[in-house]
Amino acid sequence: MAEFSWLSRSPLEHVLVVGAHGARDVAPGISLTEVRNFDLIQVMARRGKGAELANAAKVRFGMAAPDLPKAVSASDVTLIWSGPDQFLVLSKSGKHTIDILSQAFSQSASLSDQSHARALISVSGAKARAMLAKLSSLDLHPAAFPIYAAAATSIDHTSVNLWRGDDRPDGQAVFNLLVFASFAESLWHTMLDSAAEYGVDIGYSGELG
Amino acid sequence: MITSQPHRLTSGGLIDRSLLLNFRFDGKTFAGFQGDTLASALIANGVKLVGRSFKYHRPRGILTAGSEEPNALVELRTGARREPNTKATTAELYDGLEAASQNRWPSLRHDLMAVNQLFSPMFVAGFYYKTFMWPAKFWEAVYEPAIRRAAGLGRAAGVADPDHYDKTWAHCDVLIAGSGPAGLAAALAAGRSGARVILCEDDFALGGRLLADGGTIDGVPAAEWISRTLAELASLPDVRIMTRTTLFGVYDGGTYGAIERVNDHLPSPPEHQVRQRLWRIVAKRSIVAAGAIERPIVFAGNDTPGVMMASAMRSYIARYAATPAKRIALFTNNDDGWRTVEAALDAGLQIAAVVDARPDVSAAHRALAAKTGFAILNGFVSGVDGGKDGVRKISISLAGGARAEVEADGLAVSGGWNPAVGLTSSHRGRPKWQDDISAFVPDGAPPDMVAAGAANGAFGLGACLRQGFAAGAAAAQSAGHSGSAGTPPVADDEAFSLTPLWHVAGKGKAFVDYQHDVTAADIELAQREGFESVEHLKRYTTLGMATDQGKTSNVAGLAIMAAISGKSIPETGTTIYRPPYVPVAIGAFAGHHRDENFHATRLTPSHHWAVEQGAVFVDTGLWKRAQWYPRAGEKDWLETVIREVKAVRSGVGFCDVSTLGKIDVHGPDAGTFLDRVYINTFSNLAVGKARYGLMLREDGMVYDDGTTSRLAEDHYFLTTTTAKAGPVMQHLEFCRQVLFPQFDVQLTSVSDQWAQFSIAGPKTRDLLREIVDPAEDLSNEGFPFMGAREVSLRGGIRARLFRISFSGEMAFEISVPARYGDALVRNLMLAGKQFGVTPYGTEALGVMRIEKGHVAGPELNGTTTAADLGLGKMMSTKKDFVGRVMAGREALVAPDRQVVVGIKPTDRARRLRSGAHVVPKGEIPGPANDQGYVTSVCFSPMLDQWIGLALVERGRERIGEIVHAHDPLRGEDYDVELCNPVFYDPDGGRQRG
Amino acid sequence: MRIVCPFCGERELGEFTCLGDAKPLRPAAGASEDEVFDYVYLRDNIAGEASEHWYHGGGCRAWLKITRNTLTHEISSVEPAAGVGARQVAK
Amino acid sequence: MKYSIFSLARAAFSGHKNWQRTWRDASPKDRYDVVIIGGGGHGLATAWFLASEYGIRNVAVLEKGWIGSGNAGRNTTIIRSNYGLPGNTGFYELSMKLWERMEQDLNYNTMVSQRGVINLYHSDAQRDAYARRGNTMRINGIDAELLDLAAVKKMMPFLNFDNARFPVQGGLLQRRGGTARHDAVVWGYAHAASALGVDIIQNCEVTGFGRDANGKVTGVETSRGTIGAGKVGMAVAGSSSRVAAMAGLRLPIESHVLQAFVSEAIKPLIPNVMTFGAGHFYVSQSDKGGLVFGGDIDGYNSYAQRGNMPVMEDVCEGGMALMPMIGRVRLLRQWGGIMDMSMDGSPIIDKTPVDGLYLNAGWCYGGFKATPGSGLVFAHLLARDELHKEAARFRLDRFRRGAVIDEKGVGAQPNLH
Repeated sequence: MAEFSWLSRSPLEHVLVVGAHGARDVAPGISLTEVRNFDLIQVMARRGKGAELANAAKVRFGMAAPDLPKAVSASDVTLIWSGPDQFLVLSKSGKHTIDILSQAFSQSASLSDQSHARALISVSGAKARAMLAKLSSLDLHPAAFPIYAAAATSIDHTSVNLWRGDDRPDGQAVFNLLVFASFAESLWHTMLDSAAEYGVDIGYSGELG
Repeated sequence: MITSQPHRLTSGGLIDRSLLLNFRFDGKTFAGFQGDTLASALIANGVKLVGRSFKYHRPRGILTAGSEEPNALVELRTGARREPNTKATTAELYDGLEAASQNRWPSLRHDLMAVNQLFSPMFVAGFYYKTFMWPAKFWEAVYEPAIRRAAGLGRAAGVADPDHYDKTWAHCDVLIAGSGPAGLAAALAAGRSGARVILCEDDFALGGRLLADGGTIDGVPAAEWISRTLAELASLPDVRIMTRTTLFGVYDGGTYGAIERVNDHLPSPPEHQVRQRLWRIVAKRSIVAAGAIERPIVFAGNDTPGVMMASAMRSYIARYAATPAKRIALFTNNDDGWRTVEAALDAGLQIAAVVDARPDVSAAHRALAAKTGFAILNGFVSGVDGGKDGVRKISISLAGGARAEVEADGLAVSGGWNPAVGLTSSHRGRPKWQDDISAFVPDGAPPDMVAAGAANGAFGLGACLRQGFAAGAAAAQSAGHSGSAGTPPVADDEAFSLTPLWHVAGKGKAFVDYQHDVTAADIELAQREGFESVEHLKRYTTLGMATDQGKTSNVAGLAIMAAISGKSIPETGTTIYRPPYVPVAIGAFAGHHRDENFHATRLTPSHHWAVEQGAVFVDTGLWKRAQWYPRAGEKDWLETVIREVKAVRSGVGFCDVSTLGKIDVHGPDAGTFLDRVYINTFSNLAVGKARYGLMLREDGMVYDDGTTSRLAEDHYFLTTTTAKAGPVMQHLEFCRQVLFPQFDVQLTSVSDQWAQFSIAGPKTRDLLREIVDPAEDLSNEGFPFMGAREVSLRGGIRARLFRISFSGEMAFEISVPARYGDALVRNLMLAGKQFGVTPYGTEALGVMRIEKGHVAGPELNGTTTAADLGLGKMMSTKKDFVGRVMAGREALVAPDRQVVVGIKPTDRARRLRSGAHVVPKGEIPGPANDQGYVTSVCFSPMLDQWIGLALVERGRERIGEIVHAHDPLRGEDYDVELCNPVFYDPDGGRQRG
Repeated sequence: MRIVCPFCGERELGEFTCLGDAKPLRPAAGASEDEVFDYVYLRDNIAGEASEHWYHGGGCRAWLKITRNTLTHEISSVEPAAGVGARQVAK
Repeated sequence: MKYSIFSLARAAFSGHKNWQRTWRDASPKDRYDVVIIGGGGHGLATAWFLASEYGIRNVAVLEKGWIGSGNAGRNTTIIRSNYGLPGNTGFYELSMKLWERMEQDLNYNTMVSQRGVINLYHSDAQRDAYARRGNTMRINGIDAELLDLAAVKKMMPFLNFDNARFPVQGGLLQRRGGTARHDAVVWGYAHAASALGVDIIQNCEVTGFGRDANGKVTGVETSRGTIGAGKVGMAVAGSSSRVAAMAGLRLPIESHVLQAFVSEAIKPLIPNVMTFGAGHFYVSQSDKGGLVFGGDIDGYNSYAQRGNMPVMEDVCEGGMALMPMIGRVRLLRQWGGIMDMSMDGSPIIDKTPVDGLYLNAGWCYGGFKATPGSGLVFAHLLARDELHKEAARFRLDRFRRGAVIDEKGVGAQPNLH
């Protein structure tokens, strides 16, 4: 009997090249980092069960799930608003998998595993807003899109979830993007093209930070 | 190196004399300075003749100093970067610039096409509508090609644009167009108030008319005020000043279009940079401070090189230190024109005379004339002597009726100013007439837009500052910023008096639209022929339709029309103003989306594995799908596909079907909900089972099909076709949220979560047993046909298995979380080696579905009913579902509809082709007996012949009938037999086995 | 055009798809062919303020009922469809 | 006055002082046999055919603005008869044949230019669909050729054959298709109809219908007074629903905005009319040199006659994807027209349930090419009270019966046609 290995392969694995990209005569204005392993569960309230879901979420995560376009974080989980009566649960190390959450929300919500359906990319750097403006029609000005703001939106005609995490230690804003896995490689090219003039530093991490 | 610039002043101007730039025009080398435009550099070099007109090929010189330029159009750059119709007046000079004149042959000075002038008595407005009609065939063969060659201006490169473009977004509270006194004052007020401000300036320098006209603001020279103001604006956190950026359009909801010429001032963009960038700016308020455009006066010979707008002439003198002429005459009807006299005198140039149409020239101007020693002639310029080399002499009709002549090598003309109403009128708002300046001023502007300064008809410097500042403060306030705007800048207001003058009647061609060669006589002719409406006038004479968009000609044209038809100018009205305000490169609107980036590309999880296998891919929507997997030695695709099909039907193969749309349908009412969207029933589907479903549009036609499985009591997993994945999701959400809000059901697209493969062939179970956990029962009893459930794979991965078959073979579809898709396909290859497992592509998939008579895209073409597809019996009569009622309309249930049927050629060696039509055997094909067409064909390896599906009138009643396939496009005619569409294993034993 | 999604806030036109007139209501089961025909095919096609179905497919996937002036493109109200639910952002 | 090179030369000697009005400036009479609402191409063509073919000359054409101010004056001037469904194919070919003789019929140069229309295909499925359509054309006696890649390359070497996202594989060519000068078509019909006695009345807006006790239409109320009519024909694409509503009718039509674009004039670059099969873009080059191009409708109901940026970008993206040589060519003007989008994408030419009122509507964005054909069949209907045989399927009740003519196969959703 053959030995099977089940290597998990990120949708960006083929195309992501660690290191510098684009203009070299300037300090890199953009950092692009892919996060490779995460659990991502879509949670949608059953009809009229919004309040029940909110309670269950509070019990499960120790914080209220966002009911407005925001992300909320605890040490091991980020809840990202993704639409009316729905949010995404982003976590690592198997703490909030579909099986576990299905138990927790069995009465109040419908869940779908999206852990493999998305690629997770974070964009930061002095030129992050300038680059994202080429892709996103949202106003990402600090006053309009503060830390933990979230949006279900489109870039390059493709649906994404975009939210701002904590700033980098150097004070630069960090924008996180969940993009559809099948579009990831194509969007990656588009992002590199948009970022090239600013100089890009490309990397990835195995786990959520 | 060329250094001589004979028409350059030795001092002054906003040019950098330390940066000498060489450039070529029509092959000749010249020099200019940093800060020049191509036009100012040509002027500095004494070049007067720069172009030829559209129709008559008349010699033309530079008329203006801005984007309203009708004459000085050049082909800029060479090779793939050649840009036709580039306005020399806005093209920034750079070292090595190459430009060529256009629309002339063989050369600008000796243009043989100028022969057209001989025929000009016939080439009047609209002459072409009255001739070239005989013989009928001659239009395309003779006349039109000749007209097309003669028309047009510059030549496009004809090869792919090598430069890149991008598009971006910006957001602000207050958007300002123009950086003249009004624009800068607006930015100051809005910025100080705390608003987010974006100011766009077309020019590469900030200041607008201040750059040429100067003045005193807040007690300091304009230049100093500009730099102070810019320093203050730079200190404000949310003020962005964009030069080389033109606001060109206003769209709904406060969205504006602007074009930034990022690198047009360089020979080519630096690496990683774009040539131009399209901005989509979302602004709460906008202020148009785009200034005004000086208007010509229409008189005979007004197109002679050396005749120039007065403001342009002083721009060249004061801003660029370039002298268009040494001895200048001015023809004006207003005070502003006189400023050119002052600028010329300041530069040490001679004034030949001032022809002022007004009897009452101011005392100050009279004193200036007396002091300097030039004459003021009350009258009109009625003719110009000169030609290619410029103006020599000017004829004047004096007010008293006498005539005069003045020698001059340049004639400055000022007919007054037209506020730039293009942006404020871009929502079809019509500007209103303002008598004191005899000009149209903005009215009916789009919501949240105001005009200020000259763009609003305020021509004095003080007024521009006041209006701009007030507009900026008000805009910031209404956008929610209540900070203090501080003190407004102050300046005096110049006198501005004007006596309207549009047209000096007389002999000789008097041009209204220079570029399109529309004369005053053409307008008279149009009126005579009934083209009195300004829109008819425009269309009949082409007035205002040239690349300058009528910026210098429209108002004059309608004023002349008004005079002829005895109406006032406001009664005559304006044409509709259409965006863009300046012409914009098409490449900029496309941005990144060209070539392979035109649309995004979607890849399945096994894509890179398939690339390694040498697969040939086919575009299916945005997806790249493996079409077939050629092997060395195979002579063509058909051989490959036949191998793949045979391998499946005799052994086992697999195909990536991850592109199918996949939707989780959750909730207690999921089944009832599906009953509404499918024609068949799903609420009674057992958990662990799959069912084929068909959905209709509300008009009763088939919309999509796919299998849906019930994975839990409250969880269905629905699949759609690849093509309809997005639309079906939208449709289902519409059903959920709008049509049937009473149901407790939730929908989530999980298309990208699952890598899904169809594994098919008699050895499917053998292969699956290799990779599925041995504890899972895959026997016919343990996992019957149409079973669906989760299983464990060896190694601990969980997968879903669906016992469904598109190929007609014993088959399963297996799905694993997408990041394991690559591993799964490699493991299938590994595990399947002993069974000769064969990856197959969409082509083999298609062959097998045709062999099985399964309908797909070509049959689900949006005009077929369930019954047409042979699936009418699936339609439940016991429930409401989308499309049910309309599907019952008489024409949709008519007995003579075209329905799906199989076809086989009577000659087994014959190849079939889709798109052939079906007519009864023995009849001559015609509209009356056109009974259908072939939808899908393939070579069937199992039947060893071509087979197909067709939609044929009453097809199912005619099985066995020989009909005729008629394919005139490909010159083929042959007989085919109508047959059962299920060609292979009609009992379905194989898939159940 | 900019549309203020009740859930997402103001968004660009490109994120939305217009389906058309929201006034016709789908007849209940058992309606006659004439009634359904009217619903599917006939339109007031108003020149002025009209009620329309729009889909925020490029965002939160909510179906919206939008009152929009077809002469000016001005939007005067945006409401979620009956089956959306959930809290809306402040307007 | 007869137009010809000779009359033009003669006029030149008199300084063109003797030209007459192209059409008479008529004032409304009390009553006409037929009143046509809408002074666009279709309305004027209908009047000309009524006068010239059916001998009905007591006809008025009422135009609320200036003639040709609707879609006749803002389209991309394409003529073709490459339709694939029964009902459309024969009708558009009838129209094409009328284009081919229009200049001689009207003594007006409408610049009908049969430079060829090619629809490019980028996939096997698209090729098969075009093969079906091309064969329909051939069966109806219409020219059609299916070109392979090599033939397309030869004809249009400037397309992107190197790195296209959706490479061109071939095309369906109708050589007899092409363009015509849109305004000239309006003026030509006005000129010829006026000469036969038709009154063309501009600045005359219809505000209501006169009806008798039985509900029959007896005339129209207008901004220039009441005008009696034996029959009233509507040819007001873009305003069909509004005018029909005055007679109490609801139509299977929505109004949508279609944008069109023209570039600066350049020397000849594009020889024919092309449609991109993998995006929304079609283009031709006018005799004056501008690239005239367009794409899809904006997608929302509109009477505003202007569109928005997403579609403008989409169209230019299509253009650059197909032929990246146009990157540096500048877009000069953009405009929007109101399209009568019908529920199946095909027109309606029929009597209405209101006695005496006749409807010509629902042309979607394809009305220009239909101008002469529409004029003839509508005149036939008005004159004879029967459907012309080539327009027999354009019935108003076809939606109710399910006999739709849906070339795109997208159903009762106008913004998808």
